[in-house]
Amino acid sequence: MNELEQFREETREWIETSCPESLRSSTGQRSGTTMGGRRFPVFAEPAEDSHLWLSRAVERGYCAPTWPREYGGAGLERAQAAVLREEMLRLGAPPPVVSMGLLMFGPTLLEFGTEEQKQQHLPPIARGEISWCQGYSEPGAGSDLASLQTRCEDRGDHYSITGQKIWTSGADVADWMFCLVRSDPGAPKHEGISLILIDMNQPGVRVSPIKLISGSSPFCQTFFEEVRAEKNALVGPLHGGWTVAKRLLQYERQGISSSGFMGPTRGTDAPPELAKRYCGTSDGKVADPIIRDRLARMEMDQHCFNSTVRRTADEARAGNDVGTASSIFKYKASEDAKKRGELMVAILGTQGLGWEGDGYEPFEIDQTRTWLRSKGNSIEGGTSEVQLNIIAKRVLGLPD
Amino acid sequence: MNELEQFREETREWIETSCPESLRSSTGQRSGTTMGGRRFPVFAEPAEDSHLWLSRAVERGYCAPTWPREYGGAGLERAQAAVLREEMLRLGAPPPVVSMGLLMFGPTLLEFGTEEQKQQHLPPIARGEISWCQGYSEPGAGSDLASLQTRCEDRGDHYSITGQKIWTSGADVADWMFCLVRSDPGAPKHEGISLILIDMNQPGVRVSPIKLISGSSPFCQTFFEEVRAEKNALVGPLHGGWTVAKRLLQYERQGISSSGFMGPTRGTDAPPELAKRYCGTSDGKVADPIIRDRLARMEMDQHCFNSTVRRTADEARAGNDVGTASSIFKYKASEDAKKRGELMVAILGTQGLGWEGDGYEPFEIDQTRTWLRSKGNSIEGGTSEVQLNIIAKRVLGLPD
Amino acid sequence: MPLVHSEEQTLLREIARDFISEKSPTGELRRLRDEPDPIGFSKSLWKEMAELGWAGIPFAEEFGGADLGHTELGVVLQECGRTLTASPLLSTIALGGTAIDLGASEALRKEVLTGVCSGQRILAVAHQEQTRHAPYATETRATKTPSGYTIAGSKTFVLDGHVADQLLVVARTSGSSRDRNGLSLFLVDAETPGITRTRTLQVDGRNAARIEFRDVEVDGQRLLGEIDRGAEILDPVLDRATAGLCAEMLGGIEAAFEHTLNYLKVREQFGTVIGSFQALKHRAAELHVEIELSRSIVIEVQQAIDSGDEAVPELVSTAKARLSETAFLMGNEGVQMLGGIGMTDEEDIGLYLKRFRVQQFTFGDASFHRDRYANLRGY
Amino acid sequence: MPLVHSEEQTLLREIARDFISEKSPTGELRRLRDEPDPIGFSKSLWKEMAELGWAGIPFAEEFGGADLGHTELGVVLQECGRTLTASPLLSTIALGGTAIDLGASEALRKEVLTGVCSGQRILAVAHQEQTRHAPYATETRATKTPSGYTIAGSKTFVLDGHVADQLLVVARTSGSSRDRNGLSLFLVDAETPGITRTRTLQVDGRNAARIEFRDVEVDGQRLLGEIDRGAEILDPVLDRATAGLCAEMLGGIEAAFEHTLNYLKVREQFGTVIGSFQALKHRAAELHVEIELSRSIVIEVQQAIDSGDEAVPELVSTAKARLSETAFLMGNEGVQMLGGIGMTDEEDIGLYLKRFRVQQFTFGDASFHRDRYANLRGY
Repeated sequence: MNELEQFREETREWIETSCPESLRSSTGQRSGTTMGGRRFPVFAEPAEDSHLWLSRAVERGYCAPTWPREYGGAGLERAQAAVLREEMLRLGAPPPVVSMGLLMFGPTLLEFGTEEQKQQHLPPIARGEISWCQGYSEPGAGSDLASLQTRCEDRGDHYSITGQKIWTSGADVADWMFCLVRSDPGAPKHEGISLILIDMNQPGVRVSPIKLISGSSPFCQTFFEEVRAEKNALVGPLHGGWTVAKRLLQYERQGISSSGFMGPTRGTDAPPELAKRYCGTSDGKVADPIIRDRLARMEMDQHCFNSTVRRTADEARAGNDVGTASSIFKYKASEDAKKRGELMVAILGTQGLGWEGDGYEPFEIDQTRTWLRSKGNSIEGGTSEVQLNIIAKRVLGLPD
Repeated sequence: MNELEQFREETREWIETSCPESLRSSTGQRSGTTMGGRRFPVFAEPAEDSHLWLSRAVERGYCAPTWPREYGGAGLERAQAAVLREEMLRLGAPPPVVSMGLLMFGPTLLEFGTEEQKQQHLPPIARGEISWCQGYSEPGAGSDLASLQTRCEDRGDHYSITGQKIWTSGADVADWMFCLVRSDPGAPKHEGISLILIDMNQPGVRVSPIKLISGSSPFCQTFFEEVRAEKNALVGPLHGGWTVAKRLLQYERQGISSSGFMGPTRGTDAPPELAKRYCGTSDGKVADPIIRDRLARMEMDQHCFNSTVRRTADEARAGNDVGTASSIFKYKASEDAKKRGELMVAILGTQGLGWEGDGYEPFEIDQTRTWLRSKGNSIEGGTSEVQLNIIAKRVLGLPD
Repeated sequence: MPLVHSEEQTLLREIARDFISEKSPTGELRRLRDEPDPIGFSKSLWKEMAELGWAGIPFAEEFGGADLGHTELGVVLQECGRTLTASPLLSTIALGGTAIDLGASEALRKEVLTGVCSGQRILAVAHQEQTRHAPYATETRATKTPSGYTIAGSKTFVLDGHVADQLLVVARTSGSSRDRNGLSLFLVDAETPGITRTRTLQVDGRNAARIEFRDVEVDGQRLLGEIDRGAEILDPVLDRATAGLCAEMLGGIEAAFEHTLNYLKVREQFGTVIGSFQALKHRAAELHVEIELSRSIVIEVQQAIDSGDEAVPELVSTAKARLSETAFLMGNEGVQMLGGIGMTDEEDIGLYLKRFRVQQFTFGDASFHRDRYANLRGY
Repeated sequence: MPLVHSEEQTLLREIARDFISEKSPTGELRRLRDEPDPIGFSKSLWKEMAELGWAGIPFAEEFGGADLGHTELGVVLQECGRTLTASPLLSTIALGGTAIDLGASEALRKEVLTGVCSGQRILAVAHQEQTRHAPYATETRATKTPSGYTIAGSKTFVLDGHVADQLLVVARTSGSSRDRNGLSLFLVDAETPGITRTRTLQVDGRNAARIEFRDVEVDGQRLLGEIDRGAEILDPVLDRATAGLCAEMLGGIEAAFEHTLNYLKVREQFGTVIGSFQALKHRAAELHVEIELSRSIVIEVQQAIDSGDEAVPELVSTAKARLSETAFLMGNEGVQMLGGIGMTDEEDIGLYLKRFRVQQFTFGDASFHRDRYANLRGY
């Protein structure tokens, strides 16, 4: 047995003994996961088991498997981290914590942060103690992110931030924000931007959730009035935040596409089973041949997408350039998720038209809301149009 | 009975007695039509009947029903012309002559030409004696038509033209060309263009057919070297040809979309019958449910398209603005034709893969070639992209 | 007949647009949804609409109707569609009233339609039983009794069924599920013992009911048309209602498109309005083309109904398939083009997206109608 | 296994690309098409390919093969696909040779595969009988005789059937048309009395044959595998050949895309290269995404075959459906983006469009494979 296989065995055993049965699910659906942070929102019950699982994972640094041990990680090789992911998936163990700190901010800080910043911020992320939100978009600066207007003024011993952010996911429960600000209003638009870290628990910060068409409010609008940040709260150089910001966006796209927008693919709530239940069967086949064709198309597309994520990782490991793969994933994952959402409600027929109350199963309501929520997938984290622009420019070399 | 109904009766009777049986076809497929002109190519046999039908139509001015009588037309009202068209369609009578002179050049000359030009050119068109071709595109000027480079120099008593044109449909059999030339190389690109009429039967004109992917050569490349045109051969003002040219393009798009790209919709070669023949049936339905779904979609789309052509004509008659309808028709007709072509060969299966020779029915070969030819529909006469640009700008008012 | 509205129809459209935009802008739907209104539409608005004569558009003057056609009904529905106005026009006029008009005895017509035209009486047609539109898939049974029939079974997706005064129930009197023959239509008072109605709250803020019939007794006089031959009424009723729905969809599509187009012209990104980006321009132009085709088939199908054209079933399926596809495209492109703001509840485009989905699945989606069209055309 | 080519496979690709681009650019296909070549591919090129060891890639060394896998065969086919190289790789190696390798006795394998590996022997598999791919829809019958079988029936779309030295014939020995059971595979010399072959000329310049079998006698030793259980060989053979075809398609798609992209970068209109127009950029980017997905599934399916993965049938259908859709998109977008020039015979894009269509319909189109996939997945 080679080292990796041995690692796999150990990991499997550890998961078996560490992840409470109650959290495990064969459908691949996340449950029991927490976002971490002081306000510690837990997505699903039982909360105690979720915290238990988290604490056991923290012990081993398995929330941030590839981060160095000194920052709370496990210092795993990429190949080992992949094994850990695979085994957790196989055993139906949810990620102990899912957070922007882990997916986006941490990797960026590892690359661009000072030693002091890493020491201060990474371990609490890896322990799920502090949660982060992303202060990028503004009402007037959506796809054209660099046109942001939130001001950052140097007040000698600190910075003062005034302005507003929108689409800040989890701002209502986050402890800190990594925030793009305009530090030099006179400079060309890409050259006057800084990335600054803001403690959300201070006067002058106001957060207001935004209600979406799906009825949920995963995003907020955030208002800053003379909000304070220390001088050591800049990541990367002053006015040089755009480079850091772009790197962070890459991690975001990767995070979005690797977590994906997909629901269960096996089990009784898998689309083929639903189609049989809601459309009926004929000779054991889904009775509606058009729905059946769309189903097969969706399953195949999903398979090819997953294979491409795998292949890209393998190519990267083999040293090949996979530069803008994240744009490809972000684009395709969100477009596929929208198609999937459409197909699911189409399968449900008029049972897929419910909003709440009598007459619909909770599962049916959930599908309808998931369908609505999926429409945002191709907007948040960089619209599909922006991804296509990036691919055309960076991969295909087409001129502006 | 009102006047129009009486006209319908008379017209029907005239068609019955005038159009030879041999030319009539219930499938709606054109046969026996001629392009007209000195070289008089006849599309189908028997040629004598085709000429007979032409001469009878000419007698009444029915090749150009709405043109004034003094120019060889019949002076019909629009409503009467519509009745004539409907009755010919109903009785399966082909148009006696189909030519660019009738569809595009004539209407433009009626609008922009001098009395002398109309007298000279319109009657021979209406009699099918002289055929015209269109000298617009150049190798470097496709969608960007106005970047054309063919030079036109004033030599005192005449103009001299040097340059090359491409995609000149029927240039190898045409008697005359209406041609866009650059008369003022120093002016801004839209302001140095003239529309000039060129006799194709003179030294310095060389025509070379272009072989298409479908194997046919409906277009030519045309070379001019010091070719002569009289001073009275300009349509519209010198250097003011762009306005005339755009109007002509509208007639072209109308002609393309009203003639359509469609094949038979009824009879044994209608797509549903073919699908039954090539895919088999089950309970009387086309056995392949996906093909059947595509078929219904295509038939419905075609119906909606035809209704829109009708509605637009009705709106125009009612005095409503239908400005850029021709771009809508051109775009949709060509996109639909491509889909139709794809569906037809899909129905034929591996019998739709033949090029020539043994193993395929002539009808099958014909479908394959029609499929290939249809790919050009969204390129010729203004690409689909150009039509969408026009719609976005002129109809929707979206800025450049 | 020319495919344009007559002067009278154009006038009706103008009146309707003025009235609807004043009395029932999209905010009215939000109010009904958010309060939430117990009924789901405004009875006072419906009263005003009836006073304008809209409740009686296709019915005879002797019942208080305007003796106009489905083209006129379509004109009004299209305007209602623009602002997503909730009203019983579909349930009570296009469906229920039309069923009475086509199938009921003279006495019954007088009794019911008079109340309908005055806006006093709400009707609902209870036909669907499964998760999708399938007009003949009926297992609700009506069993003969000495004085009439006993109805037992359950219905779903009964538009306005929760507030209807009377229900038109499609029940099986012979044959087996999915047979076209053996269906019968009954007019049943909604308060008859044995009927249980559950209002559902839909994604579009509208509502449809689930209705249980537990041995519900109905008088033999309340049979519409002939026994076992209810499909002969149901088919044309569904065709007319579907055509009406298509007009409503067209109104919504037009309004959503105008709204989106306007956003493209004012929203700036990268130093210019986003409507100047060619990729968005082309997509907007494609939408425009699809909408133009939708306009044609909507007016064509309404005129065909009014002139008694035998091609009505084919035309209805053509219209519903096209409008469903166009609404789908419009809803999705609308949200995407509006970007983040399009995802918020406060933006109207989401209301259109939701209403479009319900419309797509009402009376059969595009796929259903392509199948039906192919059947009608003999393949 | 990582979804990347090994160093050896990458080396093979480089060798193949150099060889193919020198010996068989697209002009070679034009030459074969326009002369026209009586066979449709170059025998001398095939000889050279065999000398490079390509004819024996997946076969054992004892027969002169390279004992490599379908991944390596895919690498070579992909390179051939780039320039639309016509060769018997599909007919003789992926189909015929594989059938012999999987189904024949040791003696027969030796006899046939030795000739195959040396490039001397051309094989063809005669399975299709109708207008579309339907592996079990077989009405050609093989009837038992004292010494063997008599085959009667007709086949169509037999790739390279007109020049094959030996034919692998799928015939029914029991059961009725469309039954998977009851098929048997026979190896028949092409010159056997009773066989009539008609070469067809396809739109892609390639050729397939129609073959009539009029009481063709075949020795009992020439049965592959067990009687009535031919599908057990036919299925994996078709899977392998389909996977190989997908690799060839990928090569063509890649080449057509590069060609189109290059045109977008040089063709000027309205004072700028057309590749700067956003609508075209987005369409090109979408194509790129589809091609990336195609790349993944092609290497995955080849590796799955070589590692004996039980998911091969599902993966093959996934690959063929995807590659068919991507090829369709690429062919159409390629012609449209090249505009007028793309419609001319002298431009290569038309050759790709034509080859793509044949490839789409070979071994089942996307619709066929979605149906098959759903069957395999139990819905």
